[in-house]
Amino acid sequence: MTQLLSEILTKYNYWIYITLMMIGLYAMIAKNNLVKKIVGMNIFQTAIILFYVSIGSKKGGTIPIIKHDHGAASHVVHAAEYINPLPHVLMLTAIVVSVATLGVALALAIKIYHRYQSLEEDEILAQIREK
Amino acid sequence: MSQHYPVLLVTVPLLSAFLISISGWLNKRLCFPIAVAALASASFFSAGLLSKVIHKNVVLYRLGGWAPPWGIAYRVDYLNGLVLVVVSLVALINLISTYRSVEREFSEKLGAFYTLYVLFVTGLLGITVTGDAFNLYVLLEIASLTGYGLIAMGEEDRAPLASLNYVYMGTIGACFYLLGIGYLYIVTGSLNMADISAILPSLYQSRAVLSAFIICMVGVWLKMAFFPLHAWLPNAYTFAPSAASSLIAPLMTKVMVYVMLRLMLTVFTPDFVFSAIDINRSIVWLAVIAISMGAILALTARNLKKMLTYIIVAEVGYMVGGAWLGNRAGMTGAILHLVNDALMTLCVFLVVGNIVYRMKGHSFEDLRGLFRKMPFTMGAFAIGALSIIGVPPTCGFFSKWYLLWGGIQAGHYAFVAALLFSSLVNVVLFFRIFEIGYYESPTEAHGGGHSQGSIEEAPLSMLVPLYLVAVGLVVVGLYTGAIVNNVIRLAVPPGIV
Amino acid sequence: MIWQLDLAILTLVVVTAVGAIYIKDLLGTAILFGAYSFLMCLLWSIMGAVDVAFTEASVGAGVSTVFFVGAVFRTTRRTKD
Amino acid sequence: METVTSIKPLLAVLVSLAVTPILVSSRSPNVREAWTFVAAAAKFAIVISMLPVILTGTEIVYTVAEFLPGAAIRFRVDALGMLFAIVSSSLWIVTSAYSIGYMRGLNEHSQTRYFCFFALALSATIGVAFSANLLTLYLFYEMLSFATYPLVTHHQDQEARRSGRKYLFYIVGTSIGLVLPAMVIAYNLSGTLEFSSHGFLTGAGSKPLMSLLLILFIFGFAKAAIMPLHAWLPAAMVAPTPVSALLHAVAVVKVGVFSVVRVLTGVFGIDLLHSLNLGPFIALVASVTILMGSFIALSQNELKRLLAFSTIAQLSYIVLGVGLLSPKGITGGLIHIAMHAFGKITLFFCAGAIFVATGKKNISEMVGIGRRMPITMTAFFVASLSIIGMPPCGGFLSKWYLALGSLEAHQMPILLVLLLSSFLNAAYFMPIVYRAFFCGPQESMFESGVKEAPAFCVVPLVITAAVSIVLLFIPQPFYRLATMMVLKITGA
Amino acid sequence: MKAAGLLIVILTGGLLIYATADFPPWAYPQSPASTHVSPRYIEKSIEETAVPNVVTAVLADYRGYDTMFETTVIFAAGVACFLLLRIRVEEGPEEQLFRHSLTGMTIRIKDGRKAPSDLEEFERIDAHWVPQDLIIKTVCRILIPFIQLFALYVIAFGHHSPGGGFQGGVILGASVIVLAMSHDLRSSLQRMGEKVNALLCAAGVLIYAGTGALCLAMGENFLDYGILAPLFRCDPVMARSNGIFMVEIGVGIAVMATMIRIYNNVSSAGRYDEGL
Repeated sequence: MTQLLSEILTKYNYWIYITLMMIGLYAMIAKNNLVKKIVGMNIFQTAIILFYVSIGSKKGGTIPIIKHDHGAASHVVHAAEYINPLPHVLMLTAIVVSVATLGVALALAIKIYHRYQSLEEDEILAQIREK
Repeated sequence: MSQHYPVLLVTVPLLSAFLISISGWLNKRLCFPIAVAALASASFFSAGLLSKVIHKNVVLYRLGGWAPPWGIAYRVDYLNGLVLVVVSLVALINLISTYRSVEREFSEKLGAFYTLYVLFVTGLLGITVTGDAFNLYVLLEIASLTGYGLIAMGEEDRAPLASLNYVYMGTIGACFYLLGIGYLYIVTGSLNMADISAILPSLYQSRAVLSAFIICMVGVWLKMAFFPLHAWLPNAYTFAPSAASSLIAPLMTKVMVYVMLRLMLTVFTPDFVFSAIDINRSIVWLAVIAISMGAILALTARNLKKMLTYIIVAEVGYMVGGAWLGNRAGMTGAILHLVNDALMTLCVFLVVGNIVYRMKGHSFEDLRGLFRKMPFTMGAFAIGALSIIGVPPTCGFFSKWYLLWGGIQAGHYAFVAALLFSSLVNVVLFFRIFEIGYYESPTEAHGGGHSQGSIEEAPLSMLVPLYLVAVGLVVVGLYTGAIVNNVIRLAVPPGIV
Repeated sequence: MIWQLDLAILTLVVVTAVGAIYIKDLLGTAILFGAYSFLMCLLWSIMGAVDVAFTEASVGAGVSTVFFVGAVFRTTRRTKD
Repeated sequence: METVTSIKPLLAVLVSLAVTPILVSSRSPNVREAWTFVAAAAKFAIVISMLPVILTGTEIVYTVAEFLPGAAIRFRVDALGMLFAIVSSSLWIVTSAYSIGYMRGLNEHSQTRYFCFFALALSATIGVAFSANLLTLYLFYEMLSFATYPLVTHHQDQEARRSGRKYLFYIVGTSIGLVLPAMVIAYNLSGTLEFSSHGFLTGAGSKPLMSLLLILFIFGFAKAAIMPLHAWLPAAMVAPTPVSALLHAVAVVKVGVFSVVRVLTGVFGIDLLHSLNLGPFIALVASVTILMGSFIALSQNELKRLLAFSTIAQLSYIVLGVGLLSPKGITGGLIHIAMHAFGKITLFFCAGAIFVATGKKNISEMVGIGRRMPITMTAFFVASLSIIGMPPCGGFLSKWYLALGSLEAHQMPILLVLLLSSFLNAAYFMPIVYRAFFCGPQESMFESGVKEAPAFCVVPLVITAAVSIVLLFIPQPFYRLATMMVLKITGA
Repeated sequence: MKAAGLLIVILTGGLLIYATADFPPWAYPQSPASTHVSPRYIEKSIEETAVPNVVTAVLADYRGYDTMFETTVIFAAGVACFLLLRIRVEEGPEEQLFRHSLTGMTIRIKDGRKAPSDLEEFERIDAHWVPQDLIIKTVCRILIPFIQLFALYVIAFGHHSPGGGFQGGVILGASVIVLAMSHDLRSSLQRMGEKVNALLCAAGVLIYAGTGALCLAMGENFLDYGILAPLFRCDPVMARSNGIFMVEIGVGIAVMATMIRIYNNVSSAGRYDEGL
């Protein structure tokens, strides 16, 4: 029991990211409204970003900006003192990708709305079938 | 100079895309020549790379001068050298062939269209050439994002919705891939493919590695439309403008198959995929279902383009199944089919492009009497169709041969049966098209104004590239031995027998 | 790191996410999504990912929300689910 | 076995392929047909020029591309291939002349397409004849299937559409569904597809597996029209008569039979079939087809359909001959390829000539036609004698050897089958001839006076009928080639 | 659909939870992720690139190639939005609203009739937005320069503190978006027209890729800024730092222009007429 509890506590960030990801995934699959799906998509993406950021964190580490004095760059830096910067870099990319996808998706949603006067997938499909 | 080929291959089209974008605002007439020059040089570089790989060895390139795994590295070996040549050539031929239809459909936004076109190709080339798992993701997103834009520009009303569905599924796919890479990163601490595969063997029993593998695979399958994750593909490709569908349909799924092979062969290594975890037979069963369902769904289509998209779904099943058979013949077949299918799909989609250019439609009704109206286009279509059916000496036969051989060697007779079934269904599908074009005469409503029996062939600028591809199908078929011996044989790791 | 604060934010993140999915007004969805992004950004800055948090604050909570509002403005606020 | 490398086999295949662009582009029918003749003559010349080399026992080999070890696109001209190639290339010349008469006589549409695909089909036929391995054979076999589709469905009407479907269903369905897997299995077992004089499957697998392969191959080559996969042949009779004549009496069906013979001799080998005791099975299948085909032919009224069923029966003679697994039987089967070809093509030419001259298709409407078209009907009589197997025609020779073979193999039932079948042949051919000539003037359905079909139609059929007679007395080079082949595969 | 969705979600979630059990504990300093590749970045970044903010160093140098494509993604999104939405309309929407600035009276012009656009006291207003918002307008007008200044600072100081091209670019873009929201789209378009914006998009990424190509032209690998030392008249390590700065400027321009571009297209549905 205590083992389970510690398992839950030491990895709670991971549980939260799974929860968020599932919320996003559910919204993308089950929701009917196109914009809601787009929101779900973004939640899904941020959940993965949360996951990566969680990988990067390090007990006893501080933010990855090296303390330094001008001209005395030679002093030794210990990796254990700083948080792992690599996932942060990757996630900057991921955030940018997500906003790019968002832009395109919204543009598509607007285009669809102009054609069908609706954002509900079932109504649109019904209109298509009627034709 | 030649040591910079790997990066030039990607950055020349990239820079050209920006130039196209600028010239789209300043002088539209320059867009097309720049695009042609960019893709022609990409083809040149990829051919140079392949010959370098064949004559010397694997080509490595350090971007920014940083050694992997700290920096990003490009790695060209037999497998991606081949795929690079295919991608760049297909894109170039399609670009030239669709010049006129693009002019007609996108006269207003020529610059934007060609920018996305070249960026899409850049993305695919980058995916193929890179040796870094995360870099692959970024380029995947470039290819996808430009693909969404290109697909949604179809003249039909349904294109945006189809594209938006593609956005959803594509994003899930890419995110799954990203997540899988994250899992690998958490257990190995590296993003470089070669580095990961060096660290992995001690972790084969880890659940995280297994999950990473499954998640990556699901992501890649989503992107390549492996049944039952194919739902986005038929509509997206059907309603896309013809210039875009004949670019995306041959390339996107094939490059994703390449990614799957790369993950299986390089990142996770055959030891893990075929020995440490025992799932390959069940995956081949999935492929059997994919092939059969693709074939059956194609039978239900009442529209030429849609029918072809379902055939793509079945063909993806071929390649996945072949790769997962776990023997040399199957793997060879999968790689060979990747090349062949790109060419075959290009051929038939170019034909669809020509038909749409003249007939303004691609439903079965529009095909009536087409053999009389467009005999040359339909001649090329016949060659493409025979190749998809798998008739020698077209290339489709030889890859099917390897797949069948692999299936028999592995004792997976359901896969063999599925391949034969799908070939037979393809015969039915294509001869149904031929019958419509051959026996039925166009109705008054459609033929309106044209005297019956007059030839209305597509312009020469569309026919010449089409015939280049059609003849290429036969030539590639005849040179199968050379391709397999000099490239594919060496691309399959020695661990697979 | 103060774990109470951490926990509170994590809970709120989930709440806003669920809210954004379930609220029956797309403008509300957009705003809740902005709140969600901002909470995310807080979470990341707690974890020391300052650059990511900065980006998320400007991109996720800022521009993305504006895009959402713009899109909703150009289409419709109404939704069935 | 000596071999020489020469590009001639490839040229023989390509020469008809090469003229298709000219055919497509030429606007004048005369130019087009002249080119057809040139191609046909060139092809025949190339084939014949190889004959002396072959007769010395040398084989000609040419490799186009090798795609797997043991599986290449390769030509190898041996006695059997030569025999078949001579038959089909010589008959192409005759048929070209006949086609011109027939197509112009009926003023058919799309003649350019017709001649193009005809040339393509001939390329494929020669390709099958000269193929050195299963892969090449399969390649040209499929090419032939698709090249003949537009010929079969030439009329482009609903009936043609139905027949075309049936044709494809049987031919392509079996080749992809049965031959292709059989080929891959054979390759997987032995690592080669190259025909060899004693087969390459010896010792490669168990008897059930071998039997399965045999069944897949025999029924897979559905062009051989072995029952129950024969239904496409009568359906394909909707094609213009020259097509039926060359393709369905000679090229297509003979390609099917040729493929079966090749597989039996070059893939399995006579010895293996002997040791597995599979000969009787082949003979049984063939005998059933022979008898059933003949019986059904009795009940036909449309002349071309009757000929089609007759063809189905006659084809199985060839398979039967090989199935006897005795030297004499095989000789008889191989010679029958040539004998039947000349006989049957004459019959088809006659049917076509009757149709061109009178528009009649049914036997019941042909009472008294012998007086109106005496030359045609005389040729018909000669050819039917050949098919029945009576002297003075070539058919006698092949049936004689078949009978000897069945005695040699101690298979009395086969001899009975042969006799019964000959009787049935006579029973469906002779009434036609009888009623054509011997009927009272009042019974005759035609006005008096001789009115033959155009010369382009009549001359070819006279030539082929004459050849049918000549072949009994001068069976060379066919007999020589057949015995060479038998010597090679039996080692006797 | 809902049940299927739930099922898929549960299955996927189950798989993820299953995998999590094998993860190292959260924030465990000895985990492979913290010990394999990343230490080098932390320990060497100052030495090798003279950039204290490790994230910036990795972003723009060690993995600068990724970042170039990331900028390209943004650029592609901008082009895609333009391609999808932009429609050129000769005349404006069916009805246009004009406000008489002295009286606050609003008039409506329908069906393309002659608009009083040449009269000074009439100003065009959006059809959906009627109230006069003097306070917001004024506040924003005062704020915008500061926002832009801050954005420039973020770009320039990305080497030493959180921030960099992306964040700065987004903020810069946001300042224009704020202008468009507080006034209207037309006034922001007056300051940055469509063509200028599009050219800036391309120019930004071109700066990035061009820097890489420059390194290539000078004989080193792509994006190997060290070779640029003679150009900057400094040692290779500082050249890396300067190279990163150049690249960040490119990113900033591209991101700014693209954000504005997407906003313009989305908020006006491609008509570039009436925005949010």
